Amino acid sequence: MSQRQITFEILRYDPETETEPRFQAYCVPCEEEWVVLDALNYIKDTLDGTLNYRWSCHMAVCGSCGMMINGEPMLSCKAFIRDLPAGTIKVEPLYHFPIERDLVVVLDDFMDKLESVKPYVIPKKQRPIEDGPYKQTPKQLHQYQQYSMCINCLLCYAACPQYGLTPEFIGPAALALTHRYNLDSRDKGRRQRQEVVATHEGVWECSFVGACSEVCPKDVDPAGAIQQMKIASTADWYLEHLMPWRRS
Amino acid sequence: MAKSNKPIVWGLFAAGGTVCAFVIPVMILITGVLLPLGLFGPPEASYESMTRIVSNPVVKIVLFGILFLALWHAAHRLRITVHDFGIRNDQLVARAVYGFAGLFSLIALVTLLSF
Amino acid sequence: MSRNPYVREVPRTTWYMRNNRYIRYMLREVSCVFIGLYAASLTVGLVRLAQGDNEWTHYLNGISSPTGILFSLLAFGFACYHSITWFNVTPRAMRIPKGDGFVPGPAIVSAHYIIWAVVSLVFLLMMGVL
Amino acid sequence: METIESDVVIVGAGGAGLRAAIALAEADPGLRISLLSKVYPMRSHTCAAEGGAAGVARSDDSMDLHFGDTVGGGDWLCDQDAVEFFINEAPKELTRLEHWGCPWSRETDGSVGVRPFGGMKIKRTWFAADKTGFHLLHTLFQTSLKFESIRRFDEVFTTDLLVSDGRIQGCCAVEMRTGEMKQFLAPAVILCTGGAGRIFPFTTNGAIKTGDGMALAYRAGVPLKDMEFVQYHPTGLPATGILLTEGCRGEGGVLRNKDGYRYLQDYGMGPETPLGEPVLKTMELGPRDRLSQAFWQEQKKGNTVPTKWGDCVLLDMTHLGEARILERLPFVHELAHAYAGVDIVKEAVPIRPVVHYMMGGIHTDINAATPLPGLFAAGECACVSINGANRLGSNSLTELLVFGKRAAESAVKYVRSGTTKVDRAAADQQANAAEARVQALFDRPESTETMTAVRNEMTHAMETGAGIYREEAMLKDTADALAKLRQRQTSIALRDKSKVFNTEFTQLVELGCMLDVAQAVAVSALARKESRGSHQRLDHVERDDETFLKHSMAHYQGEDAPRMDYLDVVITKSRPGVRDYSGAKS
Ligand SMILES: Cc1cc2nc3c(=O)[nH]c(=O)nc-3n(C[C@H](O)[C@H](O)[C@H](O)COP(=O)(O)OP(=O)(O)OC[C@H]3O[C@@H](n4cnc5c(N)ncnc54)[C@H](O)[C@@H]3O)c2cc1C
Ligand code: SF4
Ligand code: F3S
Ligand code: FES
Repeated sequence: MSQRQITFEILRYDPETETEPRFQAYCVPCEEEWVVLDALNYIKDTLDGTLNYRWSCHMAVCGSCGMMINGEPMLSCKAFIRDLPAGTIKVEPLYHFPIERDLVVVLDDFMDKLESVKPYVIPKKQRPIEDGPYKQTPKQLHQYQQYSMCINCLLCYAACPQYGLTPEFIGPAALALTHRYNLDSRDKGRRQRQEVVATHEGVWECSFVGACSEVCPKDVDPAGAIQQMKIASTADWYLEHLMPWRRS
Repeated sequence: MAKSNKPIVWGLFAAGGTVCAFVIPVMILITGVLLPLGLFGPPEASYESMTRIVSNPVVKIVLFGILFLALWHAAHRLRITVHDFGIRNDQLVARAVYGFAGLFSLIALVTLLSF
Repeated sequence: MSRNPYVREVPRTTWYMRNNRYIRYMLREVSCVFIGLYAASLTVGLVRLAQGDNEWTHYLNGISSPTGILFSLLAFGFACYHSITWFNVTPRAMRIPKGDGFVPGPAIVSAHYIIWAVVSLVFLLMMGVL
Repeated sequence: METIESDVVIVGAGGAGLRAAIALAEADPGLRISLLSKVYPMRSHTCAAEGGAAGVARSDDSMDLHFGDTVGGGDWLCDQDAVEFFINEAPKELTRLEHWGCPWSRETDGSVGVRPFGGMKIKRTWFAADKTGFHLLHTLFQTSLKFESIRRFDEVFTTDLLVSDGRIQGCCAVEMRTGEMKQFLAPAVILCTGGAGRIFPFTTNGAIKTGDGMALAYRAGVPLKDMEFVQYHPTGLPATGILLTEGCRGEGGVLRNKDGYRYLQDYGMGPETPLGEPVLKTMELGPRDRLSQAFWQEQKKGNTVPTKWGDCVLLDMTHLGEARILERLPFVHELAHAYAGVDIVKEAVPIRPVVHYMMGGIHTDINAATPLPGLFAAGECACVSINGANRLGSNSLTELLVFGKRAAESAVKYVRSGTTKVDRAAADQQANAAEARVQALFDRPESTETMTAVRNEMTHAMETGAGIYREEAMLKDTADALAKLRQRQTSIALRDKSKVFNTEFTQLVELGCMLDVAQAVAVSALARKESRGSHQRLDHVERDDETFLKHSMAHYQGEDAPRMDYLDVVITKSRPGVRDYSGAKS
């Protein structure tokens, strides 16, 4: 017998008819190798077509299916039911984001923040195509590679208490991405990004809780990126204020 | 958004955190546990030895460094912690904790110089 | 428009009760109270020492009282917790280049533990304990 | 209904759509660009591509070789003028992406690394570890944020194209968060909506790949081209359809049957190559269609491994060693571990062919233009055709860059030609009709018909009749079943009546699209009485260049099955020859 009956308690919210979310329970016959997303699809297909959630790739790369599973932010397509403690499984939309409907949250805030950190190569000067690719050694690639793995799943935002308490905080993923471009040998845009990063709402709102890195499904380690940026920003500050002549 | 001035205090916080991590546990062990347990003998004897130790210029410098960084580290972290506990009057808190750290650093400095 | 996004407020003063991870974080942060109080008490000790024999004896009696010892033991525990949490994250805040990559995290962490042990020994030796 | 006027509307913000948007913004900062996508751009399925993107990079390679591999791989059904254009642009596009920050894997001297890929004679696949599509998509998306003129409409679901006067006038789309219809007016529309793998039960394609754009164009009178050519990828995980990249075999992984025997040598792809020394274009590095067909033959012979999710063969990478696997195939390592419970360092992993890619799509010419003035298409939803009867792995990521940009250039030219004023009254009328149709979906009377039943029957019909091997009777059954399912679909009632983020509604629209596309596939396959590339007929086993060296064109006929006609293939320099993957020097 590889099938198990498991109860899922899912937070539901329909803004058209309800004023606040409520839990609804579903009993699902789960296969041994299922992830939570499979169970949600089972519910949607056979029990209740009105349940709404985002998903697409089912392989932990599109970043759509983040949700709170037993209170932990997880990708539901990577959350194996067999790895969860026996008993009822509680599914909620990601913390710290407004609920649009059921398990779907509003992402506007993150999208604005992502844009604000200028996450693209800002070269010293435009390189013509005829000059071919830049040279970038494996060593230079490794400098930023880890921070380029972010799938924007926002589990880190749901885990970061400082983002929950201070929504103005730019937050882990956007900052990790900033760091990624700052460290790229092709990029010369760090000074521009510092205008956003070196503010109170930037790296300084982070108190190194580290929850972001613990929940990150792609080992991006935003917490590490932010600490590195704090160190660099501190060095900047001392250079600017103690050796003003060094400012260009 | 203006750039933050946090780097001044944060730099000292980070340095303090590192120094504390290496030395504070053993110092507590020595001065908080072993000393009261009579490491240097009865109070009179310990007075003698302590005065001798503290008069050493190297010890003075090291001790002041540790105290200053520990106080600063603690002050800054406390500022954040108070915030984490939901007290949002950051400016007031900052003045209080940094003031406390500054005051005790000053006392330590003056006292150490007197030996 | 039929939208009405529902905002779940984060409880400002009790949020850390939601999750063990947050409680561990708060414990780490609270270590500063003990480190700060210890540093302050040591400063007071210096002042007492400077004031003379009598005052020093008073101070010594104070820290030798059960409350004094209890505080020291607590502070010792928190200070160690601070050290451990601090060392464990250093490789992430400071990456040391090596070859095409970086010195592996566990190596840096172990190095910190070794230095910690050495520093502690040196302190004890200088106090003439060993 | 809100009306948004722009100069160009792009539907789809995957690789192709984002590339088009950037090209438009660069061409003229004054252009008003609307970029619509039913998911946030970085969720687009381009992110799932693992292996890499082809483009001539090394001095021992040449445009001619890439041309030969592509045309031969496509079994001569490619339009050779388009292939030539594509191949010349490919290195430039990949370089451009490098300048935008794509983290291409590197050689020690800092130049871009290339890896071997199935059906390619020379290493020419640029890769970013085994997350190429992910990096490509995020690089494009992040770069697009630089341009203020790109106005994004995320989670806005396009339901209709607006056509009047024989020209495109824009499109209608439902904003998912409000459920409200919006009218997007523009003289030019570029469709970049991706593939339709979801019409099959086992697929590497994400939930969003439902052929929407294909169906929209098709219903608007644009023919769907070469729809019978559906690519199976030989190495998918059985339970989930998750793909293990061709890079596995490029790095030296081998396929074994239940006896541990490397069976490909029995199907014209031998002789066996030594372990760990893959030879290009032979054995495991043969093309996908051949490998998937060999699986089918082995299955018939009873040489496959039975698993809970059907028959499998084994992909063995154990001889590569842990270090190489972790360096070159970290994602595969992770996926196999998580979803199949197999550590590929130590064990062979069970795999089976899974539907992967649609060679066919919206008929476009070499300029990415459809026959409908003002409508352009690029990426997987389009058929230019450079992929012919079988796409070579790693050509499609490059394709969406090259033709995404091309579509943008053509659109700009078209918009500037000045003969393109939008007919407001006609557009309004159509938009209102579209809105009414959406409302009608909500107002349908209750019925016992369910979306799940119709969807499952559709995928089942496709798998049985239009799978790896096909024959007349089975295809007929499939086509009949689809005709019925299209009918049944019209009686499915929505249970969810809410306007806000109603995915039952979007799924219903998607189901309608999938059924139309599936029918085009089945009917096209029925009509092509030959075997070519990925289209293999048990009743017509030979390639027939006399009759079928032609593109099939399926024309929408409302409720009836599509009408088929044919279009000549453009041949410039390579006459149809024999596809040889025996390892012999050609
Ligand atoms: C697992 C996997 C691995 C692959 N590996 C490789 C590889 O190694 N090399 C290679 O060359 N190719 C590979 N491919 C193929 C290649 O990735 C795809 O063909 C390509 O990414 C398609 O890109 P696209 O831009 O056309 O579509 P997509 O990236 O699928 O984007 C489609 C866009 O259209 C939007 N859209 C769709 N319908 C609507 C609608 N109704 N309204 C609004 N918006 C809509 C979607 O939101 C999305 O933004 C792989 C494919 C898969 C599935
Ligand atoms: S940093 Fe990690 S957790 Fe955060 S969005 Fe990126 S991938 Fe997700
Ligand atoms: S959890 Fe939050 S506080 Fe910093 S280390 Fe991560 S961003
Ligand atoms: S469905 Fe794509 S990350 Fe889970």
